[in-house]
Amino acid sequence: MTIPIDWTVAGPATIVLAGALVALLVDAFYPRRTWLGSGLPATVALVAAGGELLRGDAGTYPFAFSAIVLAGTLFVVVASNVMNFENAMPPGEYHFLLLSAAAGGLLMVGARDIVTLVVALELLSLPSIALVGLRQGDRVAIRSAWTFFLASVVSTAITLMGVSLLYGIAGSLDYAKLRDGLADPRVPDGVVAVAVVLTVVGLLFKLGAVPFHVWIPDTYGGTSVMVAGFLSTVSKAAALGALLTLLSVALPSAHDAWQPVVGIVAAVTMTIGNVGALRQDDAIGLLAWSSIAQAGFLLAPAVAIGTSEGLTAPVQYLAGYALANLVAFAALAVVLRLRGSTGLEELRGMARSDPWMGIPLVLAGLTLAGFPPAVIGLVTKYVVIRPVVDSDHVWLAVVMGVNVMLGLAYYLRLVVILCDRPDGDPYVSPSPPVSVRIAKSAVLLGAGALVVLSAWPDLLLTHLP
Amino acid sequence: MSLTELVFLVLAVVAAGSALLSMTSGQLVHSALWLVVTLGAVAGCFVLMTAEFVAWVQVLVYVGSVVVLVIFALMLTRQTSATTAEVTGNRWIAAALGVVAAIGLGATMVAGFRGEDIEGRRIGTAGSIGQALFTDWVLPFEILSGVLLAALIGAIVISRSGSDR
Amino acid sequence: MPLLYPLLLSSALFGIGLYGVLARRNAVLMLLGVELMLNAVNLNLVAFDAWFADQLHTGQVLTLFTIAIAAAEIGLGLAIVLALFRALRTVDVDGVGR
Amino acid sequence: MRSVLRSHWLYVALTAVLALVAAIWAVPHLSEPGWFAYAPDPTGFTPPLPTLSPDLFLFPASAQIVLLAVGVGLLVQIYSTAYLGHHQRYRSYAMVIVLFLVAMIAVVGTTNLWVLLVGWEVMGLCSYLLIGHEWETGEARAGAAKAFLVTRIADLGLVLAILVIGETYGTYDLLGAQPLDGEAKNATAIGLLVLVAVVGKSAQFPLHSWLPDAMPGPTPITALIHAATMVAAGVYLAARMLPFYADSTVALTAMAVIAGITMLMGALFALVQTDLKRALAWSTVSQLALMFAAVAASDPEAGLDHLVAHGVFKALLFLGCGCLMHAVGTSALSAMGGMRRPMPVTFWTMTIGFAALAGIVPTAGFFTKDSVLHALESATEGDGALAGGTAWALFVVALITSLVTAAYATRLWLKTLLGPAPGGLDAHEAPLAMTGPLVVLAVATFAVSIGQPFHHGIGVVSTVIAAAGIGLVLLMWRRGSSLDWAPAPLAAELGLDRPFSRWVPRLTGDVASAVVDLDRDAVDVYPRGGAAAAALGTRGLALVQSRNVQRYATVLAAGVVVLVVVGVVVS
Repeated sequence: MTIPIDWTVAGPATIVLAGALVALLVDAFYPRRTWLGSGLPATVALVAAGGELLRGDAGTYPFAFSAIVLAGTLFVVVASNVMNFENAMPPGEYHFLLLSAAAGGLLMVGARDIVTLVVALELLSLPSIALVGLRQGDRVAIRSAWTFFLASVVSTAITLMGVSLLYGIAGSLDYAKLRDGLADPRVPDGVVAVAVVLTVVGLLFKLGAVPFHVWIPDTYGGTSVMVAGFLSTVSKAAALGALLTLLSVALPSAHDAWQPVVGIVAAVTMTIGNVGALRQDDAIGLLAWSSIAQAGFLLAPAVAIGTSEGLTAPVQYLAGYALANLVAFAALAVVLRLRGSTGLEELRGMARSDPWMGIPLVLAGLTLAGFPPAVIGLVTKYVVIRPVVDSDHVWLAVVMGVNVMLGLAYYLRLVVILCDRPDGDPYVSPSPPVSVRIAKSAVLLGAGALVVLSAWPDLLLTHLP
Repeated sequence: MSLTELVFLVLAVVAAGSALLSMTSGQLVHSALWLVVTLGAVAGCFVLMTAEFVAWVQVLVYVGSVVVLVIFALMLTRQTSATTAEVTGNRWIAAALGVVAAIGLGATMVAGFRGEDIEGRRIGTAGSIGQALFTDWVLPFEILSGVLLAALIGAIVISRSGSDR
Repeated sequence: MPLLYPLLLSSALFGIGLYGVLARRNAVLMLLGVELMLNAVNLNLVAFDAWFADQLHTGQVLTLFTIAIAAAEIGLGLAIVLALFRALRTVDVDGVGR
Repeated sequence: MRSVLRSHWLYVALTAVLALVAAIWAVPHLSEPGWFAYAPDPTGFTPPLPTLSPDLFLFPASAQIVLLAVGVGLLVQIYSTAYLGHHQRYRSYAMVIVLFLVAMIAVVGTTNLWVLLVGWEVMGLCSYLLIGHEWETGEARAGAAKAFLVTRIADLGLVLAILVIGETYGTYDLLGAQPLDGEAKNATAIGLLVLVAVVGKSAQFPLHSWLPDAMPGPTPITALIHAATMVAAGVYLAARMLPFYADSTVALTAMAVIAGITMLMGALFALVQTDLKRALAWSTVSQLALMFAAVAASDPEAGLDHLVAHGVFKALLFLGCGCLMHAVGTSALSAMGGMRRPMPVTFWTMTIGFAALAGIVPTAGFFTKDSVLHALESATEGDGALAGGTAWALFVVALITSLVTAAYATRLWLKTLLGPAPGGLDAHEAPLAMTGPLVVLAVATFAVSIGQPFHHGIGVVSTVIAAAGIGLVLLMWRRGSSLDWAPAPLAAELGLDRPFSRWVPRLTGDVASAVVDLDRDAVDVYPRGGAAAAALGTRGLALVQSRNVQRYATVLAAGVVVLVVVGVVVS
């Protein structure tokens, strides 16, 4: 018996990995090592992978996550142009690592056995760690990389321990056989619970759920803004896709063991993330904590995974969250480049003084808060709360409601600061170089998409599984 | 008790003991060397469970390269100032967590797999593993090559600080 | 041979490794703790594989992958530790936090 | 284009268009028969989200409130052109008023509970922005934040109430969820949750303390928020949802108790204030409690009638207060007096307003207050779900409140408009844009009484009570009393504000900082506690580090242990 390679999964990932290699080689041998020299092949590879993905069965569950991973990476690649002035940032290696991580994300989402999942998880993790510490000679960056690295390898080791126990219980690591093996295990339920919880740990770590969140504020604060954007969206998308597939395909019979754990983790995650964000006075720090809180919202519908809504709700929430978050991070990257700081005081009045960057930020903030006029944020909040209510987890729904309110407090603070009257001399933007314009256009496109989705939420809700 | 069991128990005691020494020793290089003993003993355990190929890989990769790399790193990062203690103030809570983890896992193992026996079939020849690796597990194997390449490039670019750019 | 022998050894190694990660002051030795934890996993995998006499050799194959992953991790980890050392002149985790 | 944008009249025109559209929509509904118990076709209602369709639908009672809101809103907008037109942030102020009105229409006009929630929240946000309009002053910032926090706590009640209604009736549509007679389910739960929501929004005891502190906001806004719209939305919601909990004695009794406490407390506080605006705010709290009493007595129609009448005359009083402030530069009672000659329009219109507040024939305040009192009296006969004793107590408290109300209305009238003018005061009449709305509202104060029911017995009793209150104060005035009473507990507003001003902000701040610190430092408490006290010293300090990877890994490992325990125990 052999396990054939599923090319609908492996195809796009192969293209992305090939693109990564081309980007690296072009950078190594092209005489003038410019940002575009490696960025262009990376873009082409991502678009081609998207085409390959569309040739497959569109509308399936892994398809949605793969599409989000590809689109998110493409956005990051385009917006990363804003870093082209940094001599400490090697473009070839940057694009290579970014695309490798994206390939890892694609494979994680499509994995149908835990061996592939574990290896793909590493293909996502190791390049991400290297990306965090990539800016050469930067102490903060390397320290962030060290934090991220150690937390990551410890959680990997814990996950592998769980995997080995699952193997011992079921005799196989294939999802379908695991499902049968766990349906009527020879071992006590407690043993299954230990195995399942330990296995889920690594994915919860990538998702940034409490108590695996401790690395996030330091890491996001220490790395380049767009890398933080990548970690908070693409990496989370891949982890969420893999987690939901694992729970729904391989572990539904161990439902009793993971459901309360997932519920508690989701509730605590969103609460701690929100409360932490209340005290931040830097926009990046605020988004870092808020991304922890959002991970809680992404995770919460998993308690209702038996229903179809429990599976689709996180995808729809993720799509809205990823778009808004990327817009916010990219706009902040531009702000950081032009003004040298992302402190909240620096942003005061930006919606008036620099509307092309300020208003997308306002939109992103409103979407993340789920506050009209960014209807898409509100709708997706409702979408994730509904399956939780329907599956009789009213306590969790109440916690979610409270957290929507908590979230309003700091997102609206950001919005109010942005819309305030700028104090001092109005900031005059110098005529920005082309690279910044490219990044700005990405931000505006993303903001436009948010507006369109707000006017017509069905566009998102009906086109995702 | 058969000879295999006896040898396994001896190896297990050696592995656990040297692991403990490795994690508590005050001398950094001693720690690395104790780890070699642990890894070698674990390789011996693999052989006793008839997983010969894995045992060889363990010896080659770990003892042959990883530990050498670690010792190099220890030498390179040797600090001029005398370090006060080789363990941090965190050690009591760390010890508590380690004991909880070991006992918890041990209890899980006992609860789940008590009274089972490993038959002595030969399972781990190079041929059969190679067969499995290149027919059933090609995809993860290929992904692994990507992981190694990415880690390599990452390691290079991170360690190449303040050079030509 | 009882299945429990390797499993209990694995539990002990995992606990010791966890202690090492959480307690060692030297960053390189924290990495060694992680290696111990991974070895504990490997013992489990091989033991279960031998117990099942798995036709797909899942356990041993994953063990090989784990060894490779561990090698990749330690390569990247040591690079980070060296860069840290160059930047901060210390590999003391307390010092790194400063 | 810029000059058009800068022009104040653009915003007035915008508001006027909004008001016109609302009027065209609402006026035909006024004469429709029936009230909230309008029985629609029960089929075809599905859970409305995620379409978020507005599902606009007006009942006669809601049509009245829509008209009240847009009418007062338009007058306030006109008034503001003169009052606040030169303020540098006038534009944002005017736009927020428009947004506020739209949100109010959404709350009153929709049958979709989620749209109602959105409107409710937007109103909360707008009131926060408007109260904090002059954010240069710390008072305004604090008042705005307090209003936001307190109403936010209460909003949780509404969210939960909506969820419970959705769970109980299977739809989030008010029409679809209309319980048939005697089939209300989960009545007590829904009733209590609605009560939490409206108590916060309408500043009832014990969440009353934000409303008087919201007074640093511009006076026209105070008129809009504290008379016509936001606080009224609470009463409207309580009345609108009454069918859901009309059977629940517990919920109605709780509402009656709260209303009783609040009406007397607010009236007494209003009696001793030295600041006109703050006195009017407490008076609003007291009057809203009267409306809640009507709802609790199962006669929401009386409550809503009084809501409309009160909206008109209280807006009149607040806007008049603005004219006085315009003239004397402060809202302190001590700075006012002798306004009849210099400010005739303000004087006469405000006199009508105070008369309505005191409940003098033939102002609207008299008729609608009598309706409320009549409703309370009927409730003592055991008509509603209230127990007879509770209803009697409520009725008596309401009568005492009318006495106190008449007294403080007279006192305010005497102190602000009559009496000796303080020295050096050069008062002059406000511009037409400000006095015009006053006249319109004064006329409306009489116009609203047209068609109001008249109850003979109660009418006589209440007139006697009002006359007693007025006479008492007039007598003391004649005797030369300064009318400044300040018994210490009343002046300090019974210290009820303390939990909010001290504990709540501190608690929130502490929790937030504690969580952040937890990740950085708190784990260090264990090693430090474990080490012997002598060894602490320098090493202990060295351990108090942030960004320590090992601490992070420890948190991670400990978290895994906890999760595994949870998983094993639960499964």
